[in-house]
Amino acid sequence: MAVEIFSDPARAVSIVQNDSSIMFGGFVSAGSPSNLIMALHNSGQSNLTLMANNIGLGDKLDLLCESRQVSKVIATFAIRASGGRQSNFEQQYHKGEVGLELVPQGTFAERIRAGGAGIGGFLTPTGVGTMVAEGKEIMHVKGKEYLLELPLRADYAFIKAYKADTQGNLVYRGASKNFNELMATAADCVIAEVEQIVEVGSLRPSQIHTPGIFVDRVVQCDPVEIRWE
Amino acid sequence: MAVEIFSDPARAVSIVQNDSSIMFGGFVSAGSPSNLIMALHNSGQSNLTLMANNIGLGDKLDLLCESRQVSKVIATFAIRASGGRQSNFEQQYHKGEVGLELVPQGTFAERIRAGGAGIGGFLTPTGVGTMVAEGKEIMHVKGKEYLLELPLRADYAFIKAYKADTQGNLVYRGASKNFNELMATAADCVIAEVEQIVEVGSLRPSQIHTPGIFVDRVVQCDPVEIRWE
Amino acid sequence: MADGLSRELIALRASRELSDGMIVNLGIGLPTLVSNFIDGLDITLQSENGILGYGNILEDDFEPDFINAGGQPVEILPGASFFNSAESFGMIRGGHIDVAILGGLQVSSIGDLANWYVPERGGGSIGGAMDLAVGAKKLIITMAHITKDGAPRIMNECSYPLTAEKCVDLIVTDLAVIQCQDQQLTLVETAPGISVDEIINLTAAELIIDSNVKEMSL
Amino acid sequence: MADGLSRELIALRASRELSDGMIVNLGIGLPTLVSNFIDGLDITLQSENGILGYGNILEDDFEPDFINAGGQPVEILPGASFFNSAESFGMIRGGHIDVAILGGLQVSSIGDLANWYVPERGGGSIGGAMDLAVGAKKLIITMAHITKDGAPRIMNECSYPLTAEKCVDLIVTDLAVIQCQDQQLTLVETAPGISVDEIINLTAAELIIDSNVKEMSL
Repeated sequence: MAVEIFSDPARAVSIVQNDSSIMFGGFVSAGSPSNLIMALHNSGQSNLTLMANNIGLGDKLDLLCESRQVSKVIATFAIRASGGRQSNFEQQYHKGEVGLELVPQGTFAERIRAGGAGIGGFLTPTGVGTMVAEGKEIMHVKGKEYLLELPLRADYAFIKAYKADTQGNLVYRGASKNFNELMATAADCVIAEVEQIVEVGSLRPSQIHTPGIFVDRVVQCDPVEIRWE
Repeated sequence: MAVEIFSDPARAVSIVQNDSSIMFGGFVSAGSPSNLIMALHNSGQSNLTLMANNIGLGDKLDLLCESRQVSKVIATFAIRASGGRQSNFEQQYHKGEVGLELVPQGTFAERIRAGGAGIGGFLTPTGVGTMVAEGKEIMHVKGKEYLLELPLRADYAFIKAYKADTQGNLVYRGASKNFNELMATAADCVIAEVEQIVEVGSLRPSQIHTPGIFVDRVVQCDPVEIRWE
Repeated sequence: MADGLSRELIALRASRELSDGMIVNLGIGLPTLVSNFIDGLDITLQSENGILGYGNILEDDFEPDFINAGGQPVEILPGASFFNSAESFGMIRGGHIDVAILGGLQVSSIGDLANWYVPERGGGSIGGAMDLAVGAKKLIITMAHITKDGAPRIMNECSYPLTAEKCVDLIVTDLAVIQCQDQQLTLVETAPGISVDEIINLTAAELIIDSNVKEMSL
Repeated sequence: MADGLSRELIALRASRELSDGMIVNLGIGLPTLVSNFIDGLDITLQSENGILGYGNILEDDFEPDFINAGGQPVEILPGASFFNSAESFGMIRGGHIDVAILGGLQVSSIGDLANWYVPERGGGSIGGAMDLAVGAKKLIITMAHITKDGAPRIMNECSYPLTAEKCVDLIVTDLAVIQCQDQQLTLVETAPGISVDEIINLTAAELIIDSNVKEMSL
């Protein structure tokens, strides 16, 4: 299961089929795999289920909605309560053209971690007594009420790291670990966009954030300028 | 909640009372807070509940049993199936003088993590159909059988790191993260033994393993030579 | 009736709840302004996207990987650390955050919070709000006391979908500071020029008037 | 009857199940010896105490923080990484380990494993065995075919407390290699000088004899 190194994001994402579920790392601008998203946009694959922290105006992921590649989104931020110009996703959502599962951010992170760690479910106090509890099992432990939340996995994870070595070991910069580090464990095929690829041994073992065994494909790309609107 | 820096392990552990529950990081020789254990041994506090990966012949923790300070142990390794000389813990256990809760290692790690992360319980396939399942709730999710395991917390955590800065940020070396990094989140009072204390700012933010907000007391000690028998 | 506090003054009043050694999470919007008023305090700011120990919002330089949960570039202070979202919410849900200051849409008489969904607009997102409301040791809500249409936001029961039940400890509005303890609301401070009766009239929940109720000192 | 395989030869035979690219966890005791036979293979060794990518056991230097789960000091190879025990068992339970090789006390006809507790001695510890048995994609058990008293260790039902149910994929003993698939045991290889009948006699479970059963090539 050696990692495959690519120089072209289009080649790296060419295995993605229609009807796939895909996790996207990143939190707004931090650690967003923008080159991979653009390559998927160009590939034209459709009926995709996206899992990402945020999809909004200015997010590259919204381009996938513009081109009608998306059937469902699982996210923590997707619809704004404030007015103003709507994202493509929002427009399609309000017309009932795409599905949405809105998840509290901590629960989203924990579900992905559970999916990667063989945990069959977990109890969280988050969401008790809210719309998020609908349809979920409520459990009482030591007098406290919890929701049973289930793991999340996907066919693919698109993630962004700062550096990779040639065995696929990854190091993140700043606040870009966010969902990238978790999603790397929770998909059947993990594709990482990185700014630099270095020789094995040049990353210190105690510095490695994602061990290479989790990563299937690595592609070196110059970062895309991104700002949130 | 600024961290307190001590130069003497005896002072650092002097807050521990009789009847306390204490987590001890370390896996055999790696990351064992030996100076803190010796200080606790000398303190004479008793009726303690210990939570640690291993307690066996040659482990410093076994000294706490020798001096009859221990009423219960929660561990993954405590009783050897092979013959030979017995630890103090084993002798007392076989006579019914100390209690033991034996936990699968992955479940032990996950229970401590849950205790620190506000997770009320989790479902694991580990232990299904074994003695470990006795008295536990069995849950079925998507046709698979799981045990509901509950979080672990303690009054104190004794941990060992390589370096601390003066804000209590910790860095571990090699395979010494093991339970140290988890226990740092799961006790009311966390006492860290470290080999070096450095100025704030000299540890890179992306290198820090345990943020200082988890740590209450830091003491610099020369490491104790330890080998497993 | 006099004007209520500006957003800045609401943030200033909220900042008075903070003290040395606290670990604090500031929500998006008004709560972010609180960071303008904590100079000189030894406070560690946590941002749920995975930073502990950030400082000022940076206006000029934009480094995409060094942002807070609102997407704003922030200064990284000595002693800061970075972590993933599961670790970040482990901190939050696990009770390691002393104070969270969030914006609010409605607060009920027993401290229920609604702050994520506006039914009239059919929109809203959860983000980290539900976890922060449940996990922070103390939850302070900053908001306008009434809606633009003049309807009270503090009411017997929230009409908007909840963020969390019985989670609010303190409400700081443009008109008042209201404590929420033991599922009761107590008016403890009034904004300059605002009377107790005005506040009672603009609040749709029973309000105990603290015997020491006083005007805010700003 | 001829002598069965030595511990080293059991380890050698088990090593033949490994191939390039695999991520492998070797249990304490006999399985550790497997690492002597993987030179030239591109295999990544995981140790549940938090190392991925270790190499030889080091006889001389003892660095307390650089040990495997058996407490032995190990060489750290280029590309190695370290992680905590929750992450390590996330890897294991999450299906990221291709092969685990563990010692065994008993294996049942449907692949149940008992390897942690010896009732006669009133002792045993679980360690990582239960998680590895449940989590590894393929589980290979190495053990003596019979006890010192001559009793079979492969039997219809384990008499010792279980480590995990229906988890074993392959058993390598001093006498035989037995596949465990679809809750059936199939004898696929015999040790040099050991007959199929001898193995049947020393096995207390129904054994299908593979049509291609052959002597191990060591």
